[in-house]
Amino acid sequence: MSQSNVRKTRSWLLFWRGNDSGLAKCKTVTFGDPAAVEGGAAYGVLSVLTVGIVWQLVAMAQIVPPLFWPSPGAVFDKFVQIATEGYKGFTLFEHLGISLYRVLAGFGLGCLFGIPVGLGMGLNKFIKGWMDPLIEFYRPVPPLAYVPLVIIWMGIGDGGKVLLLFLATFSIIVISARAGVASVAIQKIHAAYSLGASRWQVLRHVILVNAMPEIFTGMRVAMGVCWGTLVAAEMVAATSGVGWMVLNASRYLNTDIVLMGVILMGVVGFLIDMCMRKLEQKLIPWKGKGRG
Amino acid sequence: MSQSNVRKTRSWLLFWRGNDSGLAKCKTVTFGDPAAVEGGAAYGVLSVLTVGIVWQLVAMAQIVPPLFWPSPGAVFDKFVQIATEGYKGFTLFEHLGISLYRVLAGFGLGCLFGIPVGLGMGLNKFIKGWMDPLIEFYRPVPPLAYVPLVIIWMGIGDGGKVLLLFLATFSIIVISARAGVASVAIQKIHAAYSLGASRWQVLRHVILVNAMPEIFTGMRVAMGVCWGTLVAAEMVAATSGVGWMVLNASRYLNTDIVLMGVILMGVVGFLIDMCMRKLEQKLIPWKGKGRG
Amino acid sequence: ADLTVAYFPGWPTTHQLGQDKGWFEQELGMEVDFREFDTGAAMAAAMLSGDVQIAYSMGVIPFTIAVTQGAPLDLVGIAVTYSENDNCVVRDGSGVDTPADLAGKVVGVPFGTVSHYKMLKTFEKLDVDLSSVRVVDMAPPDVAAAMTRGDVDMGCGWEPALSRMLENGRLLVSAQEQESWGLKVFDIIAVNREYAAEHPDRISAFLSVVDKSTDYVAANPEESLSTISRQAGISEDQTRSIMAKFGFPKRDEQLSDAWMGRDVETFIKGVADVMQANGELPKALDDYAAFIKPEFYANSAAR
Amino acid sequence: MSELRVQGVTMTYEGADGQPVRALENINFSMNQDDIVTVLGPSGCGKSTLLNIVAGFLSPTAGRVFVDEREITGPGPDRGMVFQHGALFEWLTVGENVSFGPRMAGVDAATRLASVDELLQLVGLGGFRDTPIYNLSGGMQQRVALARCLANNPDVILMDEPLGALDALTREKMQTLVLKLWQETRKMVFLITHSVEEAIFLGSRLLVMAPRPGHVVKEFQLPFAAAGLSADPREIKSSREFIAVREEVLEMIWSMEEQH
Amino acid sequence: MSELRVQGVTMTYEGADGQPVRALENINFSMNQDDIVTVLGPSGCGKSTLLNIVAGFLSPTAGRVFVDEREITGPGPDRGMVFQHGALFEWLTVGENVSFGPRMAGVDAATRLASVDELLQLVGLGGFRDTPIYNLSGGMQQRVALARCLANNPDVILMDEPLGALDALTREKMQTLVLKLWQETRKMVFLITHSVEEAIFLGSRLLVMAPRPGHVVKEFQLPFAAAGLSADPREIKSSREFIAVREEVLEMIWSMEEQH
Ligand SMILES: Nc1ncnc2c1ncn2[C@@H]1O[C@H](COP(=O)(O)OP(=O)(O)OP(=O)(O)O)[C@@H](O)[C@H]1O
Ligand SMILES: Nc1ncnc2c1ncn2[C@@H]1O[C@H](COP(=O)(O)OP(=O)(O)OP(=O)(O)O)[C@@H](O)[C@H]1O
Ligand SMILES: [Mg+2]
Ligand SMILES: [Mg+2]
Repeated sequence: MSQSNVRKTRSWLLFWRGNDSGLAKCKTVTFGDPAAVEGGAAYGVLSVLTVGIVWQLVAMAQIVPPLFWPSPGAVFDKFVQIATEGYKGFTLFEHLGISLYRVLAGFGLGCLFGIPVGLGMGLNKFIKGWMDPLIEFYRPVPPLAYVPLVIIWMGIGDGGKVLLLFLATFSIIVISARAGVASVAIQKIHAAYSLGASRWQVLRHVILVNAMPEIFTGMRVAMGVCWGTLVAAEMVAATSGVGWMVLNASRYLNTDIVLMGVILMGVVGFLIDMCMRKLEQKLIPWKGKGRG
Repeated sequence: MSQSNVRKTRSWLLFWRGNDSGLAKCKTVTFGDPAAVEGGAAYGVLSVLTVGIVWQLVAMAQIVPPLFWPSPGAVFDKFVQIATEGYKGFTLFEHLGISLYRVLAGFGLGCLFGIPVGLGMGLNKFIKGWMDPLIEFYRPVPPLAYVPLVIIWMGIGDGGKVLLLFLATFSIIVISARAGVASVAIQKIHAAYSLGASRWQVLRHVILVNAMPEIFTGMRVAMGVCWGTLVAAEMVAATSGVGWMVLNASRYLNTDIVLMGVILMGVVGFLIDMCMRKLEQKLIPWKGKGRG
Repeated sequence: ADLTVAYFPGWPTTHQLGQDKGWFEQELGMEVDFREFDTGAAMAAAMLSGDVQIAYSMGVIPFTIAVTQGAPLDLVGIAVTYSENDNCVVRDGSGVDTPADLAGKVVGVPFGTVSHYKMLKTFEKLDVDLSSVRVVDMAPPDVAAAMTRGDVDMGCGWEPALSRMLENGRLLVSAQEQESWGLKVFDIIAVNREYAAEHPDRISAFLSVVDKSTDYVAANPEESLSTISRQAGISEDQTRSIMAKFGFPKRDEQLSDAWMGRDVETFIKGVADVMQANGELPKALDDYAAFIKPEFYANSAAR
Repeated sequence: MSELRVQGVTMTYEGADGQPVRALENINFSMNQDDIVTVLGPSGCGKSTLLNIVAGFLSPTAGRVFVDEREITGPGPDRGMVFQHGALFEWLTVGENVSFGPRMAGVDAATRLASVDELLQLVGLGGFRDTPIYNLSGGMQQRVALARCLANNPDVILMDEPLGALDALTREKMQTLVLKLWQETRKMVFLITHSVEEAIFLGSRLLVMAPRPGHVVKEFQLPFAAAGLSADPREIKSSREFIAVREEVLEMIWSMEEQH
Repeated sequence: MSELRVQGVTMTYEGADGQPVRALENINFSMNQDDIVTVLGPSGCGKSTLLNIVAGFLSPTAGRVFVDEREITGPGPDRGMVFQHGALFEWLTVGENVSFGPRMAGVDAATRLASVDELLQLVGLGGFRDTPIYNLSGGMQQRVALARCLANNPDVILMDEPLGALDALTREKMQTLVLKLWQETRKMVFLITHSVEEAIFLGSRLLVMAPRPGHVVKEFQLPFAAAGLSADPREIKSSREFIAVREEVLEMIWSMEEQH
């Protein structure tokens, strides 16, 4: 057995037991130590497997009709079928693409307007006072409640759907950009002015950059909310999109497609969040590393 | 003019100009100073007034039919009418009460299960590994996508509605409770053990209390999300509730009631958040005051 | 409640008189709860969960879909026939004068409903190529709103939204003409099979109250109108005009060949085949006779 | 008569790159009642590791630690801890922090109250029993930490840079308090510091440590702690003897330090 | 020849309860090229307020400040700042932090690069130009702060407890660096500190302040800064003259201090 082989086995074991470093072994206090719960991804594999098996067993036992409880196999078949043949005129890939396009459009517009407004609110008493009640008021309104109004006001094009997603993004981005401005250490501002920076340079090179971690956190939250609002948006007279697919399938009592759609949305939402995290690490490596 | 009179005028002025303390006057750097945007609530009054006036003017100009743009007066009349006569068998107050009951039930259950699970995930590698993928997966699924499944599985009672709100709450509370555990300074844990505390006492008197601020923040977020999910929940075969009222009114193209409902939900959502903030200040006065 | 009945909001039917007068409770000797539902699909889903035992005025299409998908439901009667209250409206100024003009236009219709089916059959009859129009899935109130804005050129749906659509549009094809093609439109009374098997007497009792209500409405039209309009949540004028175009067949007529005796089964089979052809359903059943149970209505007179 | 005995303690961590880090190598010493031992050494020489082993938070790779012949296997109320900061419970008042130990042990409220008042008097926080902890300055918080640890009546008090976060003037006052507590309670004290002056002034014995691997370079027996309360601290620190020791220690430390 | 002149500066804040807080009362002094002025005084005596006024962040209630006859009305590149911590831009590398001022002024990249390397050499951070700021220790970060402020070639360097967050050994090294920079660049330095030793060691002039209202109690002219680089710092600090001044200053400070 070669040296590298040993190491491999060992690191696999480490993964399994949750990467117990030498340290964990010498600690006497583990209950309450946050470091003690690191790792343990292997249990996750177990848990997913268990859920899958239980699901399949219940389906096989036929306790409930497949209409209520489609088997994992049936759901997977639907996935393959819709991925290859499509659903109501669009392939699964196209449905996903259309939904992603809407989410990205609403999200992009929300960022485009939200960041300047948030920065303005963080920097200027007048803008803050003016915008504050409007945002505070519309923020807690459920997006779904707008749907009837959005149809009346925006019609049935992609405009209405994007508006809904825009509204969902906007307030979150505004609030995070504003918090980002508020979080700037006054010493940084003072230092920049003392180094000869103009107001515009302070805004561009200190305030905006300093607010980036907060803005990015807001963007991650907003992206999640957007994805959660997608189904509501696609209630608005859509003919495509994964959200619409789920709603439409439910009209035809295609529980397997509904379940497939739900799982798909979960997986895609999870992947989006992962990408955003990676992006964050790449774009904002200094996050959480400032000293006050 | 008496002394106290002078002071009153002065503090009113302060409010108007945004509570310029003596300090603000002597600062030369205001652009970029987060303290410089404090106050300015008076502009908020202005902004609300402006919005109201523009709304009324557009309505009066009859540019768009009232179906699209009911006047503020019409919306207010509806409010009074529904508050006194009720809507479809329930007064406005009852609709609100039913909605609040559902939100509180879902929210309460979410906290009841979410806090122990979150604490468990923060303390135990096994629980963490097991629950993590399940929560990460269901979290990004839009609640609306569940609605068809919830009807089939839970029926049309309040159970389905509460389940939806529970799901919305649960993941948020779990994640915040877990973060709360992770945020405990290891010195506190060590100190507690050194003072002779047992595991259970450490959990109860240190870990749980220490996680309270984070849990409470999670609760505030969850409450907001619950309120935002209410309309989706009340799509499930409801006959009452503000969310249902909005949906139902939209079926009859009663735009004024829809708008009234939207405004009402905004206001109530805002009030709930205010109460939660007050409660937080009262229950967790030490929030943000630890020294690492 | 001991018994929960699903119904459509804004849909003025005679049973609402019995509902208002408490006849159902009296006759069945138990609490009867009436629940509003948006769509027949939602009714079917709720019946699957077991919380709803009877659906009054479920659309034929959702019923067909549900049973084809394996839902244990049965058809026990016809609730209401309404060829004129469910139709397609062409917007004024849309430039559609003849069916051929529909090519490239936008049509709003609630998918998986009678309106949808009717539209498909009408297109078939008028030789409109389905792929040449853009069909959008929308609830009727949304269709009405979108037509006001000019977003859709033709909209299909039922009352009360249909009246709204007609305010700035006209019918594509009259109901009489559609009926002459054999295109019936009706809502049914569906029951949860398991429940009906356990309590056949309750179903029959329920049906007898429906007929009693229909009789009362015929005898006291003005009084009934105001009661029903209140129950349905629409104005008396609307109620009057909608109900004028409704038909409420009673027991003997229902049991005849025109309905449950023969035609309903043929009709449902036809619906299922069309939907299969359009890819709305994976596979139509060979025979729908098993889902039609006239015996409950037949027994209702014995009471 | 209490005694703390560290016997052949060795500690090897697994470093980030998998290489072993020899944080401590064969440490031996013992201390008795009346000893106040200070530990001085450059960053990374294993001071905190040693203290954590004595406290029972870490079990050493080799070697054993005894308190009065009981072997240490985990934390316990016989060894009180004072950290640099962050170990007070900010959700409790000053009094509740101090009585935390007795409360966990099930002591009744009245008894607790009496001892809390006494302890607060001792550390000079007479009127602050019901003040929230977060309203105190850093120096006052460290007084609370001392009182809290005394409330359990431990055999040894272990302190890891207890005064490291205080400003110079507060720090001088707190040094006097530490000496006072040591002399009045006659407990063993084990105190880690970065300040050469503090180590010499407070220690009846001073251990100077060096890194790679962590070991004790030299032990000093010093007279200043015993005299600290009777004479003026500033006079002691300016005395020829004090400065001589300081020079010697600084010389040792500078020769070890080769980092930024 | 640069000159900084503070003329009758008075500062009154509005306190939380609406009562005026007299932070500074009629402060007068001036400093010239070659002066390194240190300021010592108990917490709350107005040290930071004075520095903020000189920096131009606050305008005084009364009085004026001049640099070379130009009256100060706001911050500017003629007065460089070094804060205790938190003023570096953590999103920039060491080199980018140092060249921030020149970049804002529009200096081209090549020129910037050359001066950055020179400055980093000066503060002893030769190879760290492309290191992210957050990977440096506290002491190294303060070196960057010094270099950043020098890059603008200011007339005065203003420092508010620049070494307050460092551990004792690092602090000693940084004191030597401050003296070296002062002597090599011949800039005016105005430095606030809490450490009596540091104030005496670094100041060619030392202002001792007292609170309520903030005022200068006494000014010392000291020889240690000038000698600091040539002789061994520890020898200077142990010298009889140094200890004498220290005793005098400590006496003054202890008599003012009546808080915890
Ligand atoms: N958890 C750990 N895992 C790996 N190595 C560690 C760990 N903790 C400490 N070390 C290493 O052990 C050595 C001793 O660390 P320790 O914290 O005891 O030093 P210290 O003397 O307390 O330093 P300081 O004065 O900075 O507090 C160092 O080289 C450190 O890098
Ligand atoms: N923004 C402010 N508003 C009101 N009072 C203030 C403000 N800033 C400082 N003060 C008061 O002015 C006085 C001087 O404060 P300053 O910060 O200048 O003291 P300092 O000598 O720098 O103290 P330290 O050594 O703690 O830094 C104090 O009494 C302080 O409470
Ligand atoms: Mg240490
Ligand atoms: Mg200060």
